[in-house]
Amino acid sequence: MQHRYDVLVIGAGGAGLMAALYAAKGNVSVACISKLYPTRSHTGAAQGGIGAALGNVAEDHWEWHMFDTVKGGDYLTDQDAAEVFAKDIIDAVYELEHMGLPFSRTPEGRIAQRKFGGHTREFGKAAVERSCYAKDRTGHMILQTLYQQNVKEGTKFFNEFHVTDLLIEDGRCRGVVAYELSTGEIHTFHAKAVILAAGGYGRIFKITSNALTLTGDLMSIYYRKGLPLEDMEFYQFHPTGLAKLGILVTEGIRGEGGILRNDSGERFMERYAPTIKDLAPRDIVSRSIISEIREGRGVGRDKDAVNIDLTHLPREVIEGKLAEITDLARTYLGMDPVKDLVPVQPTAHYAMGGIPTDLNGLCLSDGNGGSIEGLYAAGEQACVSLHGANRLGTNSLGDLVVFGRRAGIYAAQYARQVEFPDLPDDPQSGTKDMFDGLRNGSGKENPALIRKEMQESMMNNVGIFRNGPDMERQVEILKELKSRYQNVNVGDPSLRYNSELIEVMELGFMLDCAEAMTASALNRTESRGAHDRADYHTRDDINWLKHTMAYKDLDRPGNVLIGYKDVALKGFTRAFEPKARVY
Amino acid sequence: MTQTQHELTGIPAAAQQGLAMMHIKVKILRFDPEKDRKAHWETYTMDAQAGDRVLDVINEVKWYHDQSLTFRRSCMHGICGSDAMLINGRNRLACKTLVRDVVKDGGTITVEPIRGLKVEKDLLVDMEPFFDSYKAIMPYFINESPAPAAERIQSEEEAERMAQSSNCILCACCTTSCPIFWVNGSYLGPASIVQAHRFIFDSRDQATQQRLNIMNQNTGVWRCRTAYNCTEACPRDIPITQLIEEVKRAVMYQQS
Amino acid sequence: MIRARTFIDAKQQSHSNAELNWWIFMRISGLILVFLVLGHIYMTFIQVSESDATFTAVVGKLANPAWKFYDWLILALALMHGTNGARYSIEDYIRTRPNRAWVKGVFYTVVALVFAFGTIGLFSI
Amino acid sequence: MYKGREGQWAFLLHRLSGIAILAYLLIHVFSIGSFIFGERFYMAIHETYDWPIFRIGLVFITAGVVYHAFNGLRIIVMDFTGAGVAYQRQMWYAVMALTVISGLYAAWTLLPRLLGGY
Ligand SMILES: Cc1cc2nc3c(=O)[nH]c(=O)nc-3n(C[C@H](O)[C@H](O)[C@H](O)COP(=O)(O)OP(=O)(O)OC[C@H]3O[C@@H](n4cnc5c(N)ncnc54)[C@H](O)[C@@H]3O)c2cc1C
Ligand code: HEM
Ligand code: SF4
Ligand code: F3S
Ligand code: FES
Repeated sequence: MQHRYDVLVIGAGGAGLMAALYAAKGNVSVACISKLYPTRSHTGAAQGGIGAALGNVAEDHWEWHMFDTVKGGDYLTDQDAAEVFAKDIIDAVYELEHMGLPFSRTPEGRIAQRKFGGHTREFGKAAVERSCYAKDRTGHMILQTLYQQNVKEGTKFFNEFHVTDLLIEDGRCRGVVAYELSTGEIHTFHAKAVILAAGGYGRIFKITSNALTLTGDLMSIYYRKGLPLEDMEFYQFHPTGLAKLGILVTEGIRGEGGILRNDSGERFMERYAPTIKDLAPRDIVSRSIISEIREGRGVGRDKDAVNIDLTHLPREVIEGKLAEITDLARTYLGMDPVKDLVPVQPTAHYAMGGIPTDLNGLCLSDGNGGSIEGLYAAGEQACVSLHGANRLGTNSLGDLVVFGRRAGIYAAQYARQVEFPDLPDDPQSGTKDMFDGLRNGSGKENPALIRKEMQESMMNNVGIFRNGPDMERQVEILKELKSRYQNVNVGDPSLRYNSELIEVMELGFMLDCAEAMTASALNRTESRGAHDRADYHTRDDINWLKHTMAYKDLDRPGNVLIGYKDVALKGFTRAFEPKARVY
Repeated sequence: MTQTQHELTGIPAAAQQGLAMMHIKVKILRFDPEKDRKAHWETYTMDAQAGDRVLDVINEVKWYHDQSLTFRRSCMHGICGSDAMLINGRNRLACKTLVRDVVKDGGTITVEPIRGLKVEKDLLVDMEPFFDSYKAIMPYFINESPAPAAERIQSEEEAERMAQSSNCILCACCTTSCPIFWVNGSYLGPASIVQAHRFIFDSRDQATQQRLNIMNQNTGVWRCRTAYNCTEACPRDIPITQLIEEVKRAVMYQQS
Repeated sequence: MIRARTFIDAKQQSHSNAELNWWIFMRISGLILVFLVLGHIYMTFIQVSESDATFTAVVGKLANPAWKFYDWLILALALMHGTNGARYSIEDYIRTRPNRAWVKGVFYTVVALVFAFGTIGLFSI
Repeated sequence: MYKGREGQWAFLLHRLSGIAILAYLLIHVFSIGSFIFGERFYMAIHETYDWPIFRIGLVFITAGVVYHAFNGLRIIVMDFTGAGVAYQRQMWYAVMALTVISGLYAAWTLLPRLLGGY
């Protein structure tokens, strides 16, 4: 079946919904394709808040926010993006409020704000209340509110449609191909402009806060076309996931005063970040926790976790502002944060890297300014690069609304100016070939085992602490897994609701993301932000103050080509010199 | 109904908190529209850890035994609302239900699709009617007066008024546990009423009147017979029946 | 205002307070019926022991206009209350419009006949 | 069967008892009213009520009325007071206790009739 829309949005998380809303305001026909019902998107899992310098609780300025973002990203952040972001987000948050988002309030009735890791006043002097929140379910409220607004605007949704291919020819995007879960039918969507907002790929790791559906589909599809993925080596491990489960314990818990303690009850963050202690950025806290564990000061049966201590906080705070996480601890661990210490360990959380874009969301085809006409990206799956080498908490939700909005506006603007491009001759051939390939292998390999091996090996070899030999081994492991994947068994022959075919396809996408990540990480011989190498333990601004662009080598499968892109070291009005990053 | 038994062996259960291992049976109501005319039970025997989620167990069946088993899931921690199922006779989210809470060592977990919506395949049902009734209550903020430059002011108490209703994840556990909804899908259902409550009691919203009109119908709040199944099923602990009663009273006071 | 196509029924009734009024009526009539019905049972079961429902006993009691009114009130309220209650069930369990229409038709006719019969009976003594 | 708790059974019993009472009322009006056709006809109808099934039925109807009446009050309390919802379970157990007691009482007073004739 064939459909035709001026603007197509892929993904219905925060970024996709925001893009769809703003594209629709541009007087073009818009449709949103999502493999999940929109309210199931993982934006709903975000807890802590959305950072904006509103100054409702304490004095704050966008310049401070910009500085924190750049410093938090270990100076790999593009400063023009950071400046646009820090200014725009203030309006964007008010706009969310005008859409009805039920923010928590200050006693004066304004949007409530709290402290969050890495957010400071006066360029690093002390922690500041910048995170606007709706209890500890900010993402849930954003997702619901944006979906509600789309219902209001009458946005056309194609739910449970899995995008399987992007139609790009001669540097111009012409539409997408999608597989409809309920019928097994393949649809061609013809479009003037396409906005990608399909979220992250945390499921390549064993312990992750990400949903089972976050499998990097669109990144991989982009990458398979020989187009670059930027900064894939930078993957954030959130310091506090519930032990063994990986379910996120929001940073807001530390913002409200929660304290990390090791086996002897010591507040160990005092040693690693004397100024802001438990509120240090995530990469630093994660590494500190892992160091404690490695040095034998962990808690739990396997001594592979540390405790988070809330017991000194008033019960109203724990059950009110932190209701969500209290519920999670009670449900999954049978522990009550009011009186028990909760064991946590770092969990794979957020992809700083992804599809490279410019400030308007336009997708880049190389590191020298080339782009794909009519193709935009936003959200976790895109890399503007706002987050550089390490994302600050609350900046992702901000990224979704600021750059989701921009992508929507510019895509609509573009679509108004151009005619529909021609579709390629046989638009569905790529998808059909992929499905035939999956179904026609020898069928010996169980996809679940391949996935499990990938997740475990990625966790061990390309996790929080990295080194050359481990990653070299991982390159080989991935090659082997990929060749086994050629013979994967799709155990469900049916046409309708074939969830197995989807899972197998997603596994293929994840293997590509893992491949790009491992190659990029192996290539970067320094430690910066979330990328920490035992064999190159310092930051090297002379050689490495640049973005990695990883290309799939289309001629030699399994091989990755690496290019680079400059870092924007200046914003439009402000610029921050790279400095050592201490807190 | 036909019954089939399967033995799953040698497969490691999803590792969790190091709680005791249990030997359990999982009995799943299967239905394949391309093969079956009627649903049938299949039973799988396996080892699981006490702290495993029921969703881990179902995943185990799918990944290592029968790949055709079909159900929805995503977040794995009770926030996305995908995996409402009828587990041991009650509606729950499979990812928020621990094995040890529903079964003893050697016992059986039964898993069926939620009721009142058409079963498409195995545990997956057609959610369209559910979202149709969601859309019928105008589930969006309406305030036509020009927005101020900053936020609209709202007191802490007024914000707290929405704390429960806005917590809903649209999982349908409630609506599909309601005895009225089972027999008649024209009832908007508790989930939609909770959503309406979210806006009716938002001090900033201006469409209270219209929403109360929608609620003031045969298909709205008056259809609720206070059976409390919804309240008991809600994984987000929303006191749904209480909210429905508040809406009933709001309609009454507004009309009188 | 109502977008979803599955709610044609709802749309037609969206500007009427009928359901609200019935809802209130069920509660008020229920409150009154508690006294009337329990009183009735109390008197027939407990005060008048055993052989109560004989012809003469009934006719004798109903000769008193106060009892006439008392019984008629029970009759009227209980029938209205019960009929509306039964309508709830009909609307829940009978889903197609035509079926619902004829079941309701037959049911209301029976109730009306019984009500007329009971009223005539009461006042013909 | 869905494993609902008190509320579900309260609803189900309320509906069943309501319909049963209505059915009883319709028959009751007809049979009492039938005296206008004369004593013979009236007594003829009432003799059929001597069948054990009707007598046992009477016990259930009594219990049903008591249940419906008090559960009706429970519903009214829930509908019109904010706190009613919180105590619905306790209230239902009270309703059930009253129902069982009145059912037993009815059975006891009706016992002679149940055992045979007037
Ligand atoms: C547990 C948790 C807590 C977090 N807390 C915070 C926080 O407090 N503050 C903060 O700023 N950030 C937080 N984050 C990060 C932030 O929530 C995410 O980065 C962000 O929500 C991603 O949004 P998105 O719109 O890009 O993607 P998602 O919300 O993940 O949505 C992806 C969408 O793409 C669709 N999709 C995917 N693949 C396909 C395909 N092949 N075809 C069609 N559709 C597809 C999906 O259906 C979905 O609708 C948190 C993240 C997690 C996991
Ligand atoms: C004795 C005092 C009575 C009280 C306090 C009472 C109360 C109520 C109430 C409050 C309801 C509404 C239930 C709801 O909306 O969930 C109701 C329903 C009903 N009543 Fe009564 N009632 C009484 C007597 C009767 C009698 C005598 C009859 C029969 C003639 C009857 C038949 C019904 C029926 C059929 C329903 C509908 C049940 C349903 O759909 O859930 N009631 N009653
Ligand atoms: S009210 Fe509760 S049970 Fe109902 S849809 Fe919302 S979260 Fe699910
Ligand atoms: S189960 Fe149904 S009847 Fe009312 S209280 Fe809940 S909606
Ligand atoms: S998988 Fe998301 S709620 Fe269960």
